[in-house]
Amino acid sequence: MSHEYVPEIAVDRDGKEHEVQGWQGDFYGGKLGFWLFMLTEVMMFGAMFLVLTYYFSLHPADFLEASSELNVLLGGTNTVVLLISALTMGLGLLKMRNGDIAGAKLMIWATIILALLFLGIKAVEWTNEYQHGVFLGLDALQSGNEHSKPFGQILFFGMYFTMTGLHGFHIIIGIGLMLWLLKRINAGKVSTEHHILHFNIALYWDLVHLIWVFVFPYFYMIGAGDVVGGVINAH
Amino acid sequence: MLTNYKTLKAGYYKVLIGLLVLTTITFVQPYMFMLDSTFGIQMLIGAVKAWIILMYYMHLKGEKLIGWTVIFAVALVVVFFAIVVVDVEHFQYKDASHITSQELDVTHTTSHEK
Amino acid sequence: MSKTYFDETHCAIGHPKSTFMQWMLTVDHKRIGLMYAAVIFTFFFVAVAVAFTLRLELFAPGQQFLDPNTYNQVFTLHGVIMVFLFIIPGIPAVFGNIVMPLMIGAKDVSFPRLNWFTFWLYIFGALIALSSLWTGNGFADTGWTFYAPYSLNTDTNVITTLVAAFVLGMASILTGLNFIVTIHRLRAPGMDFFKMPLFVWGIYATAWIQLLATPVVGITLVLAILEKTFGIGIFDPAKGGDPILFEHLFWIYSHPAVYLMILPAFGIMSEIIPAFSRREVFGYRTIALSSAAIAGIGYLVWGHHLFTSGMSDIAKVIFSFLTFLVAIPTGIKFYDWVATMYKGKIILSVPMLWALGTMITFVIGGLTGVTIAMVGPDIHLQDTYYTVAHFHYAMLGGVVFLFFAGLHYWFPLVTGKMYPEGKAKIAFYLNFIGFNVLWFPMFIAGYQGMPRRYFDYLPEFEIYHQVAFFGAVIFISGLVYMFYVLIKAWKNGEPSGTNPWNATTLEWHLPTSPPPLENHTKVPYVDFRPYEYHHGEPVVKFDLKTMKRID
Amino acid sequence: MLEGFDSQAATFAADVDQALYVNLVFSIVLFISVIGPMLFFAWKYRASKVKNEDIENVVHHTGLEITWTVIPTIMMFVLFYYGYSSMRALRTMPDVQTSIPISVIGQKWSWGYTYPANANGYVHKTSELYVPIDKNIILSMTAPINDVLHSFFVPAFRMKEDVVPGRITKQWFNSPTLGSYDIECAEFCGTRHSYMLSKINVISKADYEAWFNSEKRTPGAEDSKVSKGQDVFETNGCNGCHSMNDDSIIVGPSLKGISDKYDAQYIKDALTKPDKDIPEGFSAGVMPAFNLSDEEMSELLKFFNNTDKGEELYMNNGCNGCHSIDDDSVLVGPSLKNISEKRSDTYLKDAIKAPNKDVPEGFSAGIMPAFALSDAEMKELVKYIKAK
Ligand code: HEA
Ligand code: HEA
Ligand code: HEC
Ligand code: CUA
Ligand SMILES: [Cu+2]
Repeated sequence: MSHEYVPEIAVDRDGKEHEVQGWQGDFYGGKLGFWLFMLTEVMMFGAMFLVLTYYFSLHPADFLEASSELNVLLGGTNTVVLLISALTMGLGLLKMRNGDIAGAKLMIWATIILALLFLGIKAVEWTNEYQHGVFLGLDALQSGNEHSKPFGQILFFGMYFTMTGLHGFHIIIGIGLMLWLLKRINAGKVSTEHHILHFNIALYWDLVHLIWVFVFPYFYMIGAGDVVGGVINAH
Repeated sequence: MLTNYKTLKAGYYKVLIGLLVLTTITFVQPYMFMLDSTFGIQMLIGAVKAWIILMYYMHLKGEKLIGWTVIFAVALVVVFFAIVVVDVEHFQYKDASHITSQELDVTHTTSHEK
Repeated sequence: MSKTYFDETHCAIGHPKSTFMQWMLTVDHKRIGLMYAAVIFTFFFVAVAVAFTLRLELFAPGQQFLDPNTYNQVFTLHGVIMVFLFIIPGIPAVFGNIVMPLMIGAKDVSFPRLNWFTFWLYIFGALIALSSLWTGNGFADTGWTFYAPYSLNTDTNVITTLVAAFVLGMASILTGLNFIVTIHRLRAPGMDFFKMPLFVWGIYATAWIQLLATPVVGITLVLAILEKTFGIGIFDPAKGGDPILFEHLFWIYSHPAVYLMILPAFGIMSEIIPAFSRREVFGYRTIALSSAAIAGIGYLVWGHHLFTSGMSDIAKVIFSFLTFLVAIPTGIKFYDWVATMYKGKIILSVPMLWALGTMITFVIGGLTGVTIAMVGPDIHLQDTYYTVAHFHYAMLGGVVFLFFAGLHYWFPLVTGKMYPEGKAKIAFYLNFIGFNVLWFPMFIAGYQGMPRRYFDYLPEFEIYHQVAFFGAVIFISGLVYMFYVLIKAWKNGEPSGTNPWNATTLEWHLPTSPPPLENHTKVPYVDFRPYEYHHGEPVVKFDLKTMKRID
Repeated sequence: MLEGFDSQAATFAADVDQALYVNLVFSIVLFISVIGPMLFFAWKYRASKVKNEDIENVVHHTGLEITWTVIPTIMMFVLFYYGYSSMRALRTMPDVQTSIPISVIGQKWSWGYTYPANANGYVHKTSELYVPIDKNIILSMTAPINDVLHSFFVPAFRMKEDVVPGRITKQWFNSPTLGSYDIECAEFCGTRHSYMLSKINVISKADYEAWFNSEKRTPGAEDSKVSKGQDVFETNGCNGCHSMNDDSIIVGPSLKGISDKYDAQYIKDALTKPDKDIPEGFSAGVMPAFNLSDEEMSELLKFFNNTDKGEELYMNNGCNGCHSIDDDSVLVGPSLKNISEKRSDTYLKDAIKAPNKDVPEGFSAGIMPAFALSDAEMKELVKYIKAK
């Protein structure tokens, strides 16, 4: 912006001075704004979980059946990968605030690599599923042909691909943001004094993690192990 | 510079360990205990993890305004769930309805005396 | 002559020389608001023309000049433009942008560049929506509600329209986000929440709805798009989905959306009534908090659109009950406004006329809303013209009328010119009479069983449609005349001065009219209530150079 | 015609109207309570009358504020009660034992009704409802699974409920007044939404019983001559989209003379897999698929072929005495089953006019008599034979 911000003072009737919150470079404002943005994500995934729960209650057996087909090992590895990436992200921010720019950059790189690892594992998983004929648009997930799975399973897998897909999309965006952040750090635009961008991207990454904290058990764990029988009976 | 860099860093590791422990429980529970209520337990663990992440990684502790906005949003989602669940629970003529029972014929029939 | 926001601006990228580029890249909230106004009213004009073809087609039973499919596309086009392109962005994007920062003494919104981006996102969404008119099999023919499974089966260009609605939703979310942060962070020192003008309260409550309700419809539209592309079957019963779930998700947003429309409009009402009664507003706190209450309860009542959908009966009762709760804070607002006129000095200028006219029309709209909130009657009235008349009374006779009230009220602020009082009054009467002639008969037609979205109808209803047609003609002449008067006044009206209405809120204490680039010369300290009058004169006076109080 | 709208033609219509009436009174009171003072103040305190010194900043009045919160709240509860109780009347299903259950199919763009089997096991299927007076009727409604939402709306009864594919929804009514009442579709369903009309005919109990125990198409007796095929055509809603009388296009192509253009197999396919082969100018996905029973299908084909006449000729001229047409058995002459695959139209005509000219192998000349039929008759007969 062409205009340089000059802090301003408002004077009341008693001549007391009051600092005016500037409309630029407002750290707390930036943080608040970003939190609000994240709330919209919460509502968005919340609505998807609502859809999921709706159909879970209509087709419990199908859901557990379908869930048990997912690969808990790969999904679980990914959970741990994300967990660690949240740590590296947090440490990166800590280092940034502590003035250790190089360390911060290292941590961001580490996060990026973990994120790529996550995507790689996801890709393996999806490929496996594709080879088993379970994928959006394939016969098994279309009703009315001889390969069709039952409704409940179609819905489960449909939501599974939609939600993990959207989550993966968020990871990709996150990687993009981190690369951009590195560029800004190199350009000196993000620094220990001025790190709102880093702060918000770290928040974003935690949100991505947070969503996975629910996505993972909802899809992978509900039908894992011996529960299938147990819950079907309970219903 | 942060004066308490060390303690903050140690804090991050502590949180990580906590989360790892919870994650482990997530993994083993369906194979080991309380098999009748896997879904509930899993979601409960998820909620605890989420709470930890929010409080410590996302620094919500001590944030009054932002904390309230988050609570408001989450409460709203919960209310949406609650009302829709009431509707589903009372879903009328469930047994006769096609979408709730996959045994019924999928194809179009003109004689629908079901 | 000192410089105004027409002469200079900040830009998002660089400092272009050409005036045109300066407008395209501007981040100034007033310019952005003005551009929104231009675009939004253009769309309004289009949608009105479209509405007029509906009325022409309905003039007599049988086919006039549209075929049924075109008719279906036309009312969808009308609904989509009116809702997504006109009335939802409407007041927040125009007056929220132009006036709200002025009212709280801010230099701009918190994220001016985001504001600029949002505007172009809106334009982008609008272009997508319009593009579906000419691509594929033409504009969607589903009605603005996109109910599954019809929207999943029709071969018209529903996907494009859904994408457009999604993009417009994003724009709406970002506007809300920007406003919440602005209101939290940039209020002038001393101005706590209960010293904010009531319009700001309206915008604030609205912003929360934009922020938290819009994502739900956003994801619903995404799911519908995925469903259309991959056939997942989330909403299509042939594939195991439940169409009623779609209705739930759609109305979880779209009901709060109607309060998103009306709350800023109520805000305008709360500005105009005290200013033209020359006295302090009655029950400031209750008006402010009732906005919040309406927004809050408004999240919980969506099911009143599903009373005949096949939803469970118990849910109908719950939703009916919750819906009634909304009427109470709304009623409190109305009584507060009326009480504000008590022992005041009522100046029937044009903005006040519009405001009082709206009282009449919106109360009709609201009370008929209460009729259809009663489950039994709604089972009869749902999807009839009674409902259509209800929501035109609420949206047109409520929101749009107050939008026009605001247009006249802030016209001198934005343009620095004054419009001719007499002509503007004639325009008001034409509008008011035309509107009532147009829509009142529809309550009766609806009660007798005239369903909506009907291309053709039983001959009994002809008389109502014909009366309505003549109402539409009067209404159209009124509207065209109104815009003609305003546009002409902008060109060669009398200069208005900075505070033509003797109003009290901060946007009337600017050094020039139209305002300069960064608004008030200095940020004032606010230790006063927004509508302080004493014997009909504003109490608070500022030295406009230093922004120190001089009263 | 909105017949009987004023007569509250269902038992619960009065409850709904009462709720509306209470609401109207309350609304007028509330309207006046807001607009009355507003107009009064606008006049009383008009600018020309008020001196600035007389303006008073009244900003509070606890009593008033409580009044205008509490009284409307109480009124709200009253209104809620009436809304709720009228809904109870509308939505509490009567005992199935004492009522007639009828299943309703709403589909693009017609209504079809299926009655329970009568004493003879005959199932009435109609395109208008016929119900006895003073009797509880339960409608159990759905739409074909690949159809869209519709809504069964009877203004004279004040009742409405959506018809949802994949779900069953129910309504009931009891009409105390004879008459014929409009049914409209109130949920948007596409091109012919506004033509998706039907009627409820409330008739006397005696008439109803007489009809119900017969196999007559409608209680209006006379028209029982309408063929079964036409019945299939109308109760399945084909007439909502296809014209049989002229070439006009309603939604789908006109089916006038369809059997001259296509053979039976094509028509069967067009019904079961409508999206497979789309005539030019029409789009896929509009026509729903129909699985008709074999009997219904052949009646329908008969109707298209208009082979009733042909059948009559076949029987009256004694063709059936010598030729089987339903199976391959040889009575006297060869079986005529699938004859159209072997023989052309002209061959068949010749074979009827001059049977001894060309005799198929294994049969001798002089057995089959020559028939002198008019051209039109000949055409009908050949059509009938071919259709089999
Ligand atoms: C600006 C938009 C707007 C507003 C403000 C409202 C306000 C209200 N609406 Fe409306 N509504 C719509 C826009 C709006 N509506 C639209 C667009 C649709 C149809 C969408 C579609 O299907 O396409 C619709 C449909 C709609 C339905 C569904 C109808 C159907 O499809 O069957 C219902 C049912 O309950 C309803 C109820 C209400 C109520 C109770 C209010 C209340 O908020 C009204 C409160 C106001 C008052 C009550 C008046 C003032 C108060 C007093 C004078 C005080 C004293 C009064 C009492 C105590 C009663 N609306
Ligand atoms: C803000 C919302 C809004 C507004 C203002 C209007 C305004 C009008 N609407 Fe409607 N309408 C809707 C929102 C709105 N509408 C919605 C959401 C639906 C439901 C769609 C659906 O079913 O999916 C609907 C449906 C709807 C129907 C029902 C269709 C059906 O069910 O078959 C009809 C029928 O007559 C109708 C007519 C009108 C008319 C005559 C006006 C008029 O009142 C408009 C009047 C205005 C004029 C006549 C003015 C002319 C103005 C100018 C010339 C402006 C000049 C401007 C500039 C120079 C900048 N509308
Ligand atoms: C919803 C509207 C609709 C209904 C109901 C409907 N049809 Fe159709 N029909 C169409 C359309 C559109 C086409 C053209 C596209 C196609 O073949 O699917 C068509 C095509 C046909 C054809 C092929 C015509 C040709 O020229 O190729 C036949 C035969 C036919 N329909 C018979 C019927 C019969 C018999 C019924 C009732 C049992 C029926 N239709 C019900 C819309 C309908
Ligand atoms: Cu069927 Cu509208
Ligand atoms: Cu609503």
